[in-house]
Amino acid sequence: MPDRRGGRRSAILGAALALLALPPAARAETLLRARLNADILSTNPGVRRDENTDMVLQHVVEGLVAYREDTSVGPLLAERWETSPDGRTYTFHLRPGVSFHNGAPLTSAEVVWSLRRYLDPKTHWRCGRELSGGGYARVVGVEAVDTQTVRVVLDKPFAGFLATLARVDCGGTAILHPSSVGPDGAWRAPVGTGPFRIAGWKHNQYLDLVRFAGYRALPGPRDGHTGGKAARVDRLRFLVIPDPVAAEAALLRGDLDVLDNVTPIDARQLRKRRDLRLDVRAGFDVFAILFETRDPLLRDPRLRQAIALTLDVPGLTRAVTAGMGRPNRSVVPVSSPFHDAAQAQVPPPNLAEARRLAQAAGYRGQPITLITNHRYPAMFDGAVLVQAMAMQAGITIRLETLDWAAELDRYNTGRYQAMSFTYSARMDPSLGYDALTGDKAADPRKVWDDPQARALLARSRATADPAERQAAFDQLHALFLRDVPAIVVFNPPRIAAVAANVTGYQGWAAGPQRLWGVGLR
Amino acid sequence: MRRLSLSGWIGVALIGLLLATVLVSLAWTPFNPLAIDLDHTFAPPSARHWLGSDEFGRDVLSRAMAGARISVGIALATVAAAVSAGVVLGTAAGFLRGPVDRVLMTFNDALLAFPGMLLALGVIAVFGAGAGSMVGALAVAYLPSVVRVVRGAVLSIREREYIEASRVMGNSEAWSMWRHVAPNASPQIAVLAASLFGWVLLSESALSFLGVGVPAPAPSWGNMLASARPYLDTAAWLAIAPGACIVATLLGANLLSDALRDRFDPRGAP
Amino acid sequence: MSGLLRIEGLRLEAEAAGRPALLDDFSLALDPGEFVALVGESGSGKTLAARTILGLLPPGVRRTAGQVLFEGRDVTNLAPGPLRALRGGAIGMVFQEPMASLNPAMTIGAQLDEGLRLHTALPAAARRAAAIEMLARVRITDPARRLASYPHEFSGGMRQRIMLASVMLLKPRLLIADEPTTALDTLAQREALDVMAELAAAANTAVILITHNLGLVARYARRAVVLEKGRTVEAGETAQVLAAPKDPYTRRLVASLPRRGPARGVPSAPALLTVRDLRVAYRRRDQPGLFPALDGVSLTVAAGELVAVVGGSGSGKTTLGRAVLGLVKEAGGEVRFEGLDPLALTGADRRAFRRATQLVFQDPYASLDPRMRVGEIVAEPLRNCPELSAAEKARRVEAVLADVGLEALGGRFPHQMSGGQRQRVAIARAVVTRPRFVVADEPVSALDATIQAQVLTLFQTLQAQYGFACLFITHDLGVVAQIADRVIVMRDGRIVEEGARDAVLDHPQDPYTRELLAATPSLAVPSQRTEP
Amino acid sequence: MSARPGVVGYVAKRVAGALPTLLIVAVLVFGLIRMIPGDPAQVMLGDAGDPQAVAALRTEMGLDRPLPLQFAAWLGHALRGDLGVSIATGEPVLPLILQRFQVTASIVVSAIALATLIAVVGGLLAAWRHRRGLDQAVVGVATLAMAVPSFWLGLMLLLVFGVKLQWLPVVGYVPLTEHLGAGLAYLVLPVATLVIVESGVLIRMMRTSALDVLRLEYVTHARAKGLSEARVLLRHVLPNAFAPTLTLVGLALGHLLGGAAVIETVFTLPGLGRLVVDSILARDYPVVQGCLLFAALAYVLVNLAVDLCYPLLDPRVTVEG
Repeated sequence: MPDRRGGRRSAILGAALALLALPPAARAETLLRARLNADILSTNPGVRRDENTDMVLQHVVEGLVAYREDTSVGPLLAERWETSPDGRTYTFHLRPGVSFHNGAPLTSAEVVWSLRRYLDPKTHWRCGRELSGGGYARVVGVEAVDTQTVRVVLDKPFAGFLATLARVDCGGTAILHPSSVGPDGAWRAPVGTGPFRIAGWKHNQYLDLVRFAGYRALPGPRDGHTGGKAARVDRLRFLVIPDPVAAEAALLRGDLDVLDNVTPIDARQLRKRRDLRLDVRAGFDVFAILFETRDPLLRDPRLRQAIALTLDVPGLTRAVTAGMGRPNRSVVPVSSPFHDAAQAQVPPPNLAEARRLAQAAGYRGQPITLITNHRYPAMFDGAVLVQAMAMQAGITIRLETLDWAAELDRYNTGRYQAMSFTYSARMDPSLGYDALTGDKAADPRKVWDDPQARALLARSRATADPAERQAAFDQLHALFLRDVPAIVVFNPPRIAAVAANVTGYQGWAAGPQRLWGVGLR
Repeated sequence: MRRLSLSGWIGVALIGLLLATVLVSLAWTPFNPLAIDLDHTFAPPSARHWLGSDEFGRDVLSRAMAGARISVGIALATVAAAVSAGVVLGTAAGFLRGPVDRVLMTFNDALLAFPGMLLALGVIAVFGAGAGSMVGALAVAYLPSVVRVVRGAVLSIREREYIEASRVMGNSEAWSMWRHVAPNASPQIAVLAASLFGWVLLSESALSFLGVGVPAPAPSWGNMLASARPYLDTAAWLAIAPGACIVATLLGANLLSDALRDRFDPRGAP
Repeated sequence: MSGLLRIEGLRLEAEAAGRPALLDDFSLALDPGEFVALVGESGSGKTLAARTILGLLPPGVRRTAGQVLFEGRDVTNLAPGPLRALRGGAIGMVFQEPMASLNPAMTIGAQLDEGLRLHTALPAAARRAAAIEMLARVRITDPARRLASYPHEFSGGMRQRIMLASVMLLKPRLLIADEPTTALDTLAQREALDVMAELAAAANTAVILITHNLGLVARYARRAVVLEKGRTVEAGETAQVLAAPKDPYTRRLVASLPRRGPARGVPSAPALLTVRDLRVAYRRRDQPGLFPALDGVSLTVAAGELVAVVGGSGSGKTTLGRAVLGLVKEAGGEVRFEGLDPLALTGADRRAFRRATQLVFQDPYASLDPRMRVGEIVAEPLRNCPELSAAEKARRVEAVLADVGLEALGGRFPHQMSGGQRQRVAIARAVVTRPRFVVADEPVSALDATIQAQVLTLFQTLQAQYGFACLFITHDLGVVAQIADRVIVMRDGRIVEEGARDAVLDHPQDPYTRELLAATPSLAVPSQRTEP
Repeated sequence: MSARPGVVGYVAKRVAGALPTLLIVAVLVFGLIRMIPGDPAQVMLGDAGDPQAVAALRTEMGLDRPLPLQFAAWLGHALRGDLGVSIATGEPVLPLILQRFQVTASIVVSAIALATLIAVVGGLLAAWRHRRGLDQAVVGVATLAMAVPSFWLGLMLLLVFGVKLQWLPVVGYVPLTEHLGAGLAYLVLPVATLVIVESGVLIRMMRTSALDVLRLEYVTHARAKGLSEARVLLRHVLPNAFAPTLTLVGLALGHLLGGAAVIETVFTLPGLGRLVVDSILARDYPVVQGCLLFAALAYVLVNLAVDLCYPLLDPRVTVEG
């Protein structure tokens, strides 16, 4: 979009965002403005939450462990930990010198209180089920060993325990000061240990965080959600701007400093601007065409292979993501450390072979309905291109555009032939495969109901040894390409646009915007 | 019969052009409107692509032609459905009067009080996007207005003296309805149908613009416009062509309905 | 010559080419205080001639020759400003349709005030006083209070007098009255014109009365100008023009006035229709309770007899006509046609009753289905005659069309015919089933004089030919005189007088009948006019 | 004009008479939205929500109770003015609607008012100059305006005035109450779009009825009184010719107040129409139900207001009739 002149319009947008109603900030105060596409649901981490809530609260509260940049789990409030030989007992040693926003030091008492609160069903913690009877393992005990040591006991070994604690949608299992809740247990406000604390929340307009002077960052460089989390600005403001176009306009006028989640289409325009910098990462989301393998027509893997063979995967990726996405045929995202050479191969289209396979499968031009939606342009455009590419090999695909909720309903009930879909980011390839793989009869969401795949998936989960896991993923990938229960096409890019005077912004493939370590010139 | 005015001729010409385009598009379009060409995206209008190409390299002219087919088909089917149902219900209300009328009209008023666009949106959400549910949704959205007009026409014609004359002759109400009310209401209904064609076309494109219209990849003018929106400043031709098609068609429909109004009035234009 | 108005050689043409001139070589001279009538039927150009004086020609009409001098000034070339000063101030105009000549959205006070404020410098209080005084002079009771009323709260006659008041308030030197009373009943017409003549005389205002009613000309105008199709065919002293018309058209016009024929010796026949104590009440919006339209009416009509029902607007005569045909469901009392109650009939009896009775409406345009051809319209009642074959029906239709003088016009639509022809179609439709009883509701009052005479004659002929009995509803005693055997006079829903035609017309018993008779214009020129 | 004694009673009667209409609307809304597949629990949990989690959330939201019970509870609260809280955001629905309604209303009301003004002036002038150049020009422009889809016109205006000329902001919204000048700048394009789109039909209606009135004798009478053409048009033609246009104005206003979803989408305005569309997509039942009920009520009230205006234009019409 062309340059815009003048401060008048900036003033206008300032008013638009209701800034004029605020008390003027002190002259020396630095203010960084970022966008929320919807207001956060609550300040209660891991309980009443959505992605926005998770993202904002990552700046306010911290857990014992968290994800590192490479999606492995690293220490945060826990300095280190030991696992018992039977894999059931975890002993966490707290990092000394950490204090809560209210000045109280972090001790094992708060950790025990926090974990027990989460495990209480009345709390409705998002990940309560995972760590109770219904999940992988049950927490049978949480106790303080001394003021700096906490012990957690599981009923059976669970390799994913730490990863679960680190999960962003679990609120990072944040350690809170008990004054976060009232005497009746009702939620008040988070008293955490993060670099920022909440200073003001005007519903549907903005949310203000201010620097927590007493913050003690985990030493070291910025690393995922773990290290180098120091605040570099005095005040961090999240403006609620639902409309993406309005948000983009705000950025162009200088009323926003950071705009995360830019669509590739918009990024095409923003790329030309000299007062902006784009931060593009190959994300952990997975775009795929899902098949219902019990469908009378699509149950034959040769037809599914045929469709896969019609796809010009790089071309499709380029068109849908404006050249910013990474073609990828593997369930393992390109940014994952497990994405090795075996995963990286992208077979070229082969229309003749596709025709032959379809023919062999007894396909005679019957229409295949591909469900898509208008909410997410990438899913829609991807479906349109898949339709057009399959047409070239004589395979008739009919698009059915539903709204997102209706498509999700079909996804959850398995009522479709084919579906254009994007899996949200899953840090661990096991979780990625887990989203796809399983017993269709028990869980209709699963697209890949194959005993061999399930065995391999179990193997990848049971061990913590990277080499062993890598082998399992490579085998899974080979099997996946042969069976084609779904066609993974690309990992959508994670694009942020930041103003030129913003320093230290670093996007992260695995997560939304992180505004610690970000300053203003 | 009166001769058509200049504007009437323009209306006939525009609608004629539209129908001709529809017929041609059944047999031939410059390119396959669905065929992508990822190496030639965003081509400005040229000798190869007269109206340019879109974000996937599809030919805009071919898509506009195919869009005419879809838009016109949906509009015609909707008008037929809304008018035939509306005539039955409106006549029943105006003819039977009394409780039937009251119940029908209360229900009708409720539908009228419903924003038509949102009603259509709801119906489409229930039945899924598709030509069929689009026709159903728009027919339901416009039905209340048709019922209103037809009922109004029936009630007003009922009060004319020639209906009383028919009564004096001993004719039954049904005969009066059939022989006097229906022919005298039919011009109004024809004019209504012509305007309705325009409105439906407009609503169809608006719904497609909102993203709940004709299912992709089939082009309709509305969804062409919707997908052109992000490229407004770099590829304006993508928005101009389908918009111009809608304007020309609506103009044609409106002028035609004006001409019909003049022509059907046996007393001639005022 | 100190003439007030001189029109010389005026020619008006339609803008569309190829049409004959609407008005050709029209000249007229008028002295102050003089009363002239402009006589002619629709399309004669009389209204256009008058409107030229005020520069109020409708769009599409152009003056192509002649001039109009008002007090020596040519008004056809005036600039808008001076022309507006002339309008209303020096020249006033009263229009035909009292329902449409007052703005329904303004109080009459505001409308009276508009002209005064524009043309005089009077203060508001004085204007109000003048308006009240003028309303009183046009016989509006309680004028001060009624200034705040809206036009729809007055009757047609009152509205026309209010129009007069608003025009005469400014004491114009010339008053143009364009068919001011055509839509009024006889009594209201008399009252309005009397008031007009009185006010004009008092203010020494010259009057141009445009009318097609020769009776009015005879009563009010000193001079008359007769127009036919844009040409002046005769002009002169009223008495002379009417008593000894020279032009054939004037002669025809004079001859078309209804005149009393010899009383028919109607043989005493059995009663076809008997009505006893008929009552009909309506709920009216502006009044609480029920408004009685018919209040205990009893009458009989014998076979073959023509009974005229006379009365002013609102006398209930139209309701009576509808009620005896069983078209008013809310009727109380007793109606018997050949001994049967029309409202109680069903099935074949009902169809037989419908065949035996017919109705002719006042407005032939509204009563004919515009989308049917004349032949279909006339054939439609024969649906109830199953004993006739299709060929017989066709023959019957043809014969009836011939009877009404419309041979060969069966293929036309109503809008392709003149008003007189349309009324003939309506009459043909009424008689095609050979009914024994016809209700004719003011069938000629919407027609021009010469056409009216023709249609009346036709109606008489057909009645003689087919022998149906008839209830003939009219407000025109002249028409009654021409055709009725018996007369019923109605007022406010009751019968005030009833009797044989000559008895009622010559020896009226009821004061209302006498008033009606006095108000009915005749060609007898009043003596005070002949000797000014 | 002073209020007539029957007006209050009439309004009460009309509002009461609209209750069945509103009830039918409520039932329709409730039934329709529940027929749409998918529910808010699924939307909130996305692809990560397993069936048990969805079911648990549904229970928490009260969506697993029988529909008639849910409807009765909702209706009971609605009658007391409580439209519930948004499932997605937990905000109370009524304040949310009112906040969004301010946006829609400020645009729609100013656009319709302007369009009416244009229609009155244009229609009167065209009728006054019947079949002359001015008339033909006005009719031509009005017919063209009727043929332009609002969303396309909006896009084209954005392209010209926002993107190319950069005179006006492209997206966003400032409430007028917060900053008058800035607020106006954001209103210009959406209002202009609506004015153009809505004025076409109004101009033509005004012209037609003005032509009818101009043929009547009292207009000739007014001229014969010597009144100026301006006064004839304004005092005698306008009041008597305005009623049919007013009816159309009422219909347009009634429908647009319920949400101008399309125009709000084009100009990214946080209005009521967008709220409904977004809520339908998110299956935010309380918001959808509240909005549509509100829209129907707005429609009924606007039309009632129009009915109450008729007696001001034409004293022959009484409100009791």
